[in-house]
Amino acid sequence: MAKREYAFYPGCSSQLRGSAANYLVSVESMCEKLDVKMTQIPDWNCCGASISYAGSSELARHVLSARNFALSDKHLPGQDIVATCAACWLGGRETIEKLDASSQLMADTNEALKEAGLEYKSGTAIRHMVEVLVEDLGYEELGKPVVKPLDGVKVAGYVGCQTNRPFGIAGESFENPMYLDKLIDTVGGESIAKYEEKVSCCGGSLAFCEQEKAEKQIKNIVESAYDHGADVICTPCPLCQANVEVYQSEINRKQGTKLNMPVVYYSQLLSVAYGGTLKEAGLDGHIIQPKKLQEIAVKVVGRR
Amino acid sequence: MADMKTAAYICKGCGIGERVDTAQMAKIATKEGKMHLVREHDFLCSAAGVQVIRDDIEREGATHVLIAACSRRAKTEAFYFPSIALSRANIREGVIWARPDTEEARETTQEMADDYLRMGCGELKKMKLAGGVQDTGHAKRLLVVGGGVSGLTAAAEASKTGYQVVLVEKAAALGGWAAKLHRRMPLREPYAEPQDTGMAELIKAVTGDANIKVITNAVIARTDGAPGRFKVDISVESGPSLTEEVGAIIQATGFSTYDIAKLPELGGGKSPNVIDQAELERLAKQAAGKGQAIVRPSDGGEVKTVVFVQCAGQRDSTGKHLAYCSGFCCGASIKQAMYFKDANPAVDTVVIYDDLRVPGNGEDFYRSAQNKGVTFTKGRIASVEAKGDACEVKFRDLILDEDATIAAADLVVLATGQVPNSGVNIDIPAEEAAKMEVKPVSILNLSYRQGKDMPQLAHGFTDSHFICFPYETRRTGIYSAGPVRRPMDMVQATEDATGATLKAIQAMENAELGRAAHPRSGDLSYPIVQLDGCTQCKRCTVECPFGAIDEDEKTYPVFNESRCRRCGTCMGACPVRVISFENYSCDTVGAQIKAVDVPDEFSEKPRILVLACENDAYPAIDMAGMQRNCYSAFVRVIPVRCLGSVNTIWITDALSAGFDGIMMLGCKHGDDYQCHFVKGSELASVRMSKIDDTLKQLALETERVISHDVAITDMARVPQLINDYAAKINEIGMSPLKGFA
Amino acid sequence: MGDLNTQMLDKYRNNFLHEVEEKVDDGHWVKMCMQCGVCAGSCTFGPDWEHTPQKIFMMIRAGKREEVLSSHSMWLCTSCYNCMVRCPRELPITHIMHGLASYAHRLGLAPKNQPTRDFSLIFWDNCTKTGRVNELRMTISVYFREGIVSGIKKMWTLRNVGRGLFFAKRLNPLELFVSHGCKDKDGLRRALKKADEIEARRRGYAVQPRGYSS
Amino acid sequence: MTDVVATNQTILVVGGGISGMTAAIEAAECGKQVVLVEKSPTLGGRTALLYRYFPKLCHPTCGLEINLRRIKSSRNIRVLTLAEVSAISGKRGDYSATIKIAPRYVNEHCTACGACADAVAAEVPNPFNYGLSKMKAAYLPHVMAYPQRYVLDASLIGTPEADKAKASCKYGAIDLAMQPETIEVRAGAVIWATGWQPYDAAKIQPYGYDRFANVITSLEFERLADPHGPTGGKILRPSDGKEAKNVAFIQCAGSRDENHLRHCSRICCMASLKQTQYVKEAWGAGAKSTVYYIDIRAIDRFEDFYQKVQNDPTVSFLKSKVAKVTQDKSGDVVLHGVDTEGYHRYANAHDMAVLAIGMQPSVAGVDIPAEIIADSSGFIESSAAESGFFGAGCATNALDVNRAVQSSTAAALRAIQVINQVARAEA
Repeated sequence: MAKREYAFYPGCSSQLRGSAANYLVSVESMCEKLDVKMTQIPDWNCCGASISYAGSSELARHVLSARNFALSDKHLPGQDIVATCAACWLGGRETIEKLDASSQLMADTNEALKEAGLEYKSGTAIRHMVEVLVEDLGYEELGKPVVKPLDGVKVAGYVGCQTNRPFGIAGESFENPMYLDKLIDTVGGESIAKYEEKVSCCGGSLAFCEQEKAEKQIKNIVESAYDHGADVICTPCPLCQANVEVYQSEINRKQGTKLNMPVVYYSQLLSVAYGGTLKEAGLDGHIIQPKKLQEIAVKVVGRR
Repeated sequence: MADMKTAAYICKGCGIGERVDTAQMAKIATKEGKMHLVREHDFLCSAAGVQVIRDDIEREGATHVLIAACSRRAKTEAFYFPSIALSRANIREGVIWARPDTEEARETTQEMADDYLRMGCGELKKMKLAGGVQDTGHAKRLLVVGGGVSGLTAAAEASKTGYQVVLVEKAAALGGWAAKLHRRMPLREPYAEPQDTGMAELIKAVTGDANIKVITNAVIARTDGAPGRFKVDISVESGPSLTEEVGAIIQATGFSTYDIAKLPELGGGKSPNVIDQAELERLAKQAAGKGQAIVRPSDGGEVKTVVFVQCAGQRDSTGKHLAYCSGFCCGASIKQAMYFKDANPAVDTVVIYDDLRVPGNGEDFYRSAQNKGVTFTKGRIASVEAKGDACEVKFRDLILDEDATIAAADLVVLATGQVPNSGVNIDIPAEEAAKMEVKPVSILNLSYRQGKDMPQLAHGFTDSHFICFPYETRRTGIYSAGPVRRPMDMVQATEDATGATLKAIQAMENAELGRAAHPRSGDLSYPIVQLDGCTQCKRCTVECPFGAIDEDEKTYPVFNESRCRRCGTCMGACPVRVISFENYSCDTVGAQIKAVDVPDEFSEKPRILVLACENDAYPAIDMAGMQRNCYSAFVRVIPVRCLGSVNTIWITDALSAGFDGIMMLGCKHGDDYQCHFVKGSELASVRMSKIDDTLKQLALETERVISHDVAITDMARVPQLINDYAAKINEIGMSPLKGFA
Repeated sequence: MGDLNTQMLDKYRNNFLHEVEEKVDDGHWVKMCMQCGVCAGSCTFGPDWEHTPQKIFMMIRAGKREEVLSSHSMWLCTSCYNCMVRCPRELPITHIMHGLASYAHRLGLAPKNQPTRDFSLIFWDNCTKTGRVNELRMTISVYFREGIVSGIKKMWTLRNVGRGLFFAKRLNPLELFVSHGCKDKDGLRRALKKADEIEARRRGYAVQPRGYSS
Repeated sequence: MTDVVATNQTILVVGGGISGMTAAIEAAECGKQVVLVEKSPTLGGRTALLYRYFPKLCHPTCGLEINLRRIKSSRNIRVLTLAEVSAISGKRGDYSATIKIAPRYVNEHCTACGACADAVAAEVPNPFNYGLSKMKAAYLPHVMAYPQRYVLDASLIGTPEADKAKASCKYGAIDLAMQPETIEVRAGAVIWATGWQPYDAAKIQPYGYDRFANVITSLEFERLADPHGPTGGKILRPSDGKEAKNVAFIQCAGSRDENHLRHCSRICCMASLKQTQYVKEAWGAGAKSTVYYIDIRAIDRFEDFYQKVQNDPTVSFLKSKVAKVTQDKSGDVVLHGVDTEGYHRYANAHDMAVLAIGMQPSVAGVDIPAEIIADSSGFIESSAAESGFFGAGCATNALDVNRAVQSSTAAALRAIQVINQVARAEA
């Protein structure tokens, strides 16, 4: 019997061999160490993300989220839903907010859901993995399982947008949220207090369609990390991770820069610090290798 | 008067005892000062010390007391002896704190202390106990001129406070503009909806109040007298005129709307569908009465689009229209747009503004209007042109940065401003006034020598110039309230009228006790004139900043004490020195000047007289001492009520007494004047501009007399000015007049 | 429309504003803007915008229907939500931008080949086919949206990225043939179809043919 | 024991800023008995901490001098400093207020000679400079402080420093054993002139007040310009003491904002216009002020001042709510946003940015008597009918000094009406 149980909504990118597959892996090993049990919502569907607005309608997007909620209620009653993807979490939060605010929208949503033989009753809570860590467990408890403190690893905590705005993590500010830095410090790493690009946007899904514009953003995000002597950038968002890591080579190609800044998830930091292997920490899932972390991961520590 | 018994007390506390020889000072007080009683004390402001003084007053019958201790600004509560004449010699802030505690400074510091003691003794012997004006008026009724929301409020509040009121209204009905409104802006949370004006209730309350005598269709034919004893002739249209005795007056004569015919470029006077806010209120009221929607004036057609033009003929820097902002119009247009939206959301209402000015909770009213679908456009109007029954509004859209047109507005509402009904501008010379095409009609018809109406401050408003003292007009006992004194909305007018009512009541109470009003509140001294010496030169009557002095048929000055603010400008103006106050006169100051021990020309110890305004300059010098900003030991400072009270005789006295230089330190004058008596420092500067001739006659350098504007914050600058001047005097050398006195 | 006179007459009339209020998600917020411009300064791709959000709101009030709906601007929203959290009037600006874009597309007024629009459609189509996103297919269809040639070019330039992801086990060639997906994808598609009908009913416009509504 | 003679014909005025002082003085000069309660050690309130007033650019202490003289010469006003109303009971015409008086550790024997300050070495942050400087822990709040009596900071008590202070006083004015006392004061009417406080600038996150030293509030800027301020009146920026010649003024910092204060604070536009003139006064033609605004609310005759400043070549205006502030390596603050007149994006570097900080009532968050009705911003909107409570000045609304004084004068009359009713009833 695990200490804590949650209904898990991994989202599309975290699926096997998805662009954030290593995120999932690291989250799983991290949760294991923290004695947190995550049960995937059976037959969950895509949240629609923020980008689907042209083809869809507001209602259709609510229907997508509501279906997941309904399934969660049905199969994992009473459990908070945990999302690891910023967009999934945000979309879910918005659906809950809007439906609670409008009985009309709620009725319409359920009228549609009926077609799938489901019903959504309000009262669902959807949380981001980070909320579970800092609110339910707390930094102190997160520090306990650390067996390999990330000594001498300088980490730029890149929060980005959607875990930060418009909802954000309770008690954090939009302009200067501290939770990533606190997480980094908790596992013995060195956070960068004055990381200017902490909350700027990487271009999000527009990296696909407005690549040049996104690359401008990404360049700043990476260069600012270099300016502060970071070894690695750490983020809570799969899209941020993918964009900032993947496009560095493109930027180098076009602009002759030599960007080579690894980008990892907070869950990977924790996983490594908790003694996770390369594989467990998903450190084998990078285009730009986070060497310092990998070294720590392979390092054998004596029993304590 | 009863024979004088003088007593001098020298405090040794706060280091005075260590820094100067108080025993020597005591000797001087007895020998030179001729004080009947002289005492030193270690801690004079202590209960014990004060008791010593009290005992001397009671047992020894001391009538005149000199306290040589700290500044007159300190320990005022401890040294409170209302039954005697009191003088303070400033030994602490003015001497030991203003001087370095060094051996070489010791001698000059002692001389400073000795002189201040001499000066105190000199002044004291010339002082009388101010008794307060006898038999000034006792009228406790309040005259309110104007029956709009301001006037009605003033009347109602005065009555609530227990005072009788005479309310005079020019029109046949009470209520003014406010009563003509359909609705008013909201007063309360959630500040979202226009609300009833409440004027009907207010009018009912006033007309039904036994304490309030309402006279409509009436104007003021003549106002005579002073606070506590105004005699007011009221001429009533088709009726016998009557005379009322009142103690104070509130002028709440409100405003007129700016004539839209002066705004042809905005369609003013060109189309019945271009109207001002007042006209829209009338239409709205009329429509509501019929239970109909507001229709297009030209043809009674349906109104589909309304454009509100803000700042019409206002905030105009060209000088063609009103330069100021009337403040209420943004809120009013918002309210009026709601008239349409509330009746029919389909009506388009566009407010074209430059800066939308809805302070405080007005922001919520703005939000509410947006929520109702009123749209706001930041733009600058180019023209409004009638095209048949529709109006074409051309403007620059400042956000979209392009010229734009509203092709067919059914109604265009011009937010024109408030023009104060302030009567005659007494500062315009008669001959110029005669040339004006519209001759303003006086409102108060004051019999004052200085003009029929209240002095105007700017743009015709009779506002106070003071930020801290918004009610302090230049006509004691007459207060203006509401839009006549500053553009304002109903809420502010109500608040303003209530405040003005207090000031009026205060003026009546002061008058009865013969007490001065602000800024010398409670002062019981008043100007006394020796008419036998008077040359009828009229300087006092011309120069009095408060119009307190009239002239009789022989052009002798007639003082109206309860109009007087005790600044002493008349005293300063008088060439024959026949005007004085019991405790402040040419003699009290002259005696101080003469008391100073002026060393001979070989001593290398010049003497500089500083005449410092007690309101700003003297406190600045005082605080310089508190901060130990030292200055030359050669100065002798005499506080004056206002530079306006400085009589040139003091200058000549000082010069002939062998003073080497004279500094006059007073408040800033000009547009942003800071003189608490409005004109005092200005008049002083005019007088001093003439002093040069006198100096030349005496074969003296013009630098021997200088003046500076000083602010109360100049505690670092004033010592600098003094030291620089001391250096200057050193340069030009000692006065050749030494030793002749 | 098109008739210049009616257009002239509509200037600064609230017709378009009313239209937006009725038809656009969160459109009823547009009237609350006070033109402070904080959104304009907060936008990630702001420098690339022809019209800032606050300006678009002003254009709506000014009745500039064509200009607004054919604007590229809304399509540059990265959903960073900066504007939304800073707006002193709490306008859900991000949602309004999405709503306007969606509405423009629905009316066929959105710019042709608007990249974000195309991507958005591809994404929706992709994720609603099986209920989950097929990243590989989606990417490919994005790159090939302007035809084979440009598609191949793009693929070629990005080949290293692809290879990298492949070796990082974050890209699965098999996805070309087998997709992740919901078991009950039909139920989901029925629900979405229904949602479209309701939406159309509420907003009073025609249901448009979609992949899943066949 | 502080003895206060008060009856149900006394007017209790809570707050000794310009509003409270005005209400007290005006009532007293109508012959009424007044008890004036101020929680700090001196009268004067916020205006005493302003360098100049708009639109005349005259000095607030000038009016303060007159008001203090009126108080000193009036026998009808009893002033209690370091005092707060902790409870109040009763009804219109007959209230009883419980007043807590904090120890000053200096009694009425004090002559303000300053010996204790000379004797004490310990320093504390100077609240009268908003903590921008330090002052001796035995202090006279400021040179115009009234009562003109020193204060010992509570932190001194029990330390050898306190004994030094005591030893230094020849007049037995220092009483280290002084305890907090509670007194009951009767009153027929109560005027709440509790004033305002600046909105917490750190909450306006995009402007980085809590992150960048060179982002300050308009109140702090007043102190920088004031000769008695922390820099002796030199406009130097906090981070490195560099001369701040290029200053940005950010309007609506907290005001007109659903995320912060819903209301418009009214004074901020004029305050910034005024402060541009401080910059000019300091640096002449070399000065550069930029005002970032939404609407310039220079109401009524203030428009004259606005036009004057508009014609000042050292001042420019930008219609834009600044989106965010960053700091560059040189320590300059960089303002990011869009000029909404037309469409001009900017990233402007300035030596310093001044937040025209919003006004909120001091009572915000504090329990106020149920008789008082406050609006959503916490301003006193009105009192229940048949109440003897009256709001005055900025406790009732965001007001400039002039309007605050009008409001207080009106409040004084309303209080007098109650007193006169009581008097008539008892006559």
